[in-house]
Amino acid sequence: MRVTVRLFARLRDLAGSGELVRELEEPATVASAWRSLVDEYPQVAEYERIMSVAVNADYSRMSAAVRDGDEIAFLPPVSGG
Amino acid sequence: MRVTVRLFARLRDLAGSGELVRELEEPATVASAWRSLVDEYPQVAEYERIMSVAVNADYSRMSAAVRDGDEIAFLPPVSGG
Amino acid sequence: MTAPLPGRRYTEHMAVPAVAVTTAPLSLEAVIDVVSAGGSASGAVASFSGLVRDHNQGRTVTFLEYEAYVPLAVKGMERIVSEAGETWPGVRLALHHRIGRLDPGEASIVIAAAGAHRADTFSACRYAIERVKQIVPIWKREHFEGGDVWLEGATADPEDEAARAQALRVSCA
Amino acid sequence: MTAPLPGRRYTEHMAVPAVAVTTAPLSLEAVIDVVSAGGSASGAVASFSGLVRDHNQGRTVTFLEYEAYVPLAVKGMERIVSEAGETWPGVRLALHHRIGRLDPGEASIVIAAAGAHRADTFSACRYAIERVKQIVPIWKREHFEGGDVWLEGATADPEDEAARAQALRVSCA
Repeated sequence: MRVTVRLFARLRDLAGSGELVRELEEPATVASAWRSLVDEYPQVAEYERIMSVAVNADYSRMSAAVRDGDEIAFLPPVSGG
Repeated sequence: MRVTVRLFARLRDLAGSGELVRELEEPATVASAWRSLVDEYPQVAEYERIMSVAVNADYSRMSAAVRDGDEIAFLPPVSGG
Repeated sequence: MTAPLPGRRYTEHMAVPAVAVTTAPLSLEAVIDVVSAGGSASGAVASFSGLVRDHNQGRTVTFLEYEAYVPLAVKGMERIVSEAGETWPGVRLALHHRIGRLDPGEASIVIAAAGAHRADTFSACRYAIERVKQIVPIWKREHFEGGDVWLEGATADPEDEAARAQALRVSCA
Repeated sequence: MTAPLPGRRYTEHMAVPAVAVTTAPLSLEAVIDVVSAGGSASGAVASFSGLVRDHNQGRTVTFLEYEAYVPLAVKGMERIVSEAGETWPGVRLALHHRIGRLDPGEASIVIAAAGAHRADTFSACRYAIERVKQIVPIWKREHFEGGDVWLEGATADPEDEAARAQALRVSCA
């Protein structure tokens, strides 16, 4: 299955891209996508404990199942306003 | 001595005028002007305990001395904003 | 305070003052401009407009009539600016009060507070409207369907520390 | 959200929405108009502008760069409007956040809250800015003399009741 991974702010800078496509083995979770990301970009690992995650533009959890075509977003601590 | 008395809002309506000239015997206080007013317009007496007073556009007290030419204002409870 | 020219907004013909009592329509933008002048050190501007409601206490309001003892009202508003400056150093405050006849929906007061941080600007803005209702000699007569009545709130006493403490409390200070 | 046309304010070509994330310059008047629509039942409008400061933590700021996960940011702002409506029934709230490059002095966010009574409007307006900083996926990169840095604040979690309680507390609710 194939998912789109969206990265923002410093997390995007660390990975060098704001949008990546990942191939994941089924069944997959948000955590599967994250592990795949950390394998390729170890420097993003520091965000694991402080980031939020979203699936298809809704807040979600690392344990949530993902399906083919889903958009998974990893979000650093926010600083809007 | 002669002072100008300014009245506002309902106090003005009760006296029928927003600006009166009163002749007071020396030495006079704000209270002297007020008593002179109550003598002529007894219906204003209800404001004695709830009004504020000013002399020459500064907050003052009933016991404050007034001089010839002063402007004395009697102010109902305020309702601005 | 200079009286506005008839038919023109007061902002068209004078430098906008930090405090004003005027018969002209108010502009929230004008007080925001006053507190924003002088650069980009401010990160926050809190602002407030008080509007004439079309209903009050079950009555249908047709219009309000505001009256002021203008020289003392201006002094009272200047005092509020000064109190806010002492309480929240670095916060700039401006407030304009309208008098005369106001229809429902029109602004009777506009207030703006600018500063480095939002907490102080919210507090100063809220403090200003509370203090106006406590110490500024302005009165409103409500005209409603079937009559009219002078509204009366607080006995004005700028030295009443209990009233000031109450204004600080509701300002989340 | 419809993308604004280049070179035009978003208010010129669309009905103004209660929430928006846009690259166009913000208008406080626009959000005030949104919450004021629908008559003269409101007696109070509290409003807030967040501005880019020219200094932060001792650094001279040259500009800020805001980035958003737009669809989730809009949902987060809609959630804030909904939370405010539940907390302060009858209060109407609107907020617009700008993204892209912002120079010192420019507004990054504008918020307005209208209602019958001032206390609720101040609280709702303050609550909105606190919640934006907690749950809306927007980030700013500060460009200063000598470098740049992504600023990071709260871990966004709309279900975090402790964060919501904190926002209510500072809102004087």
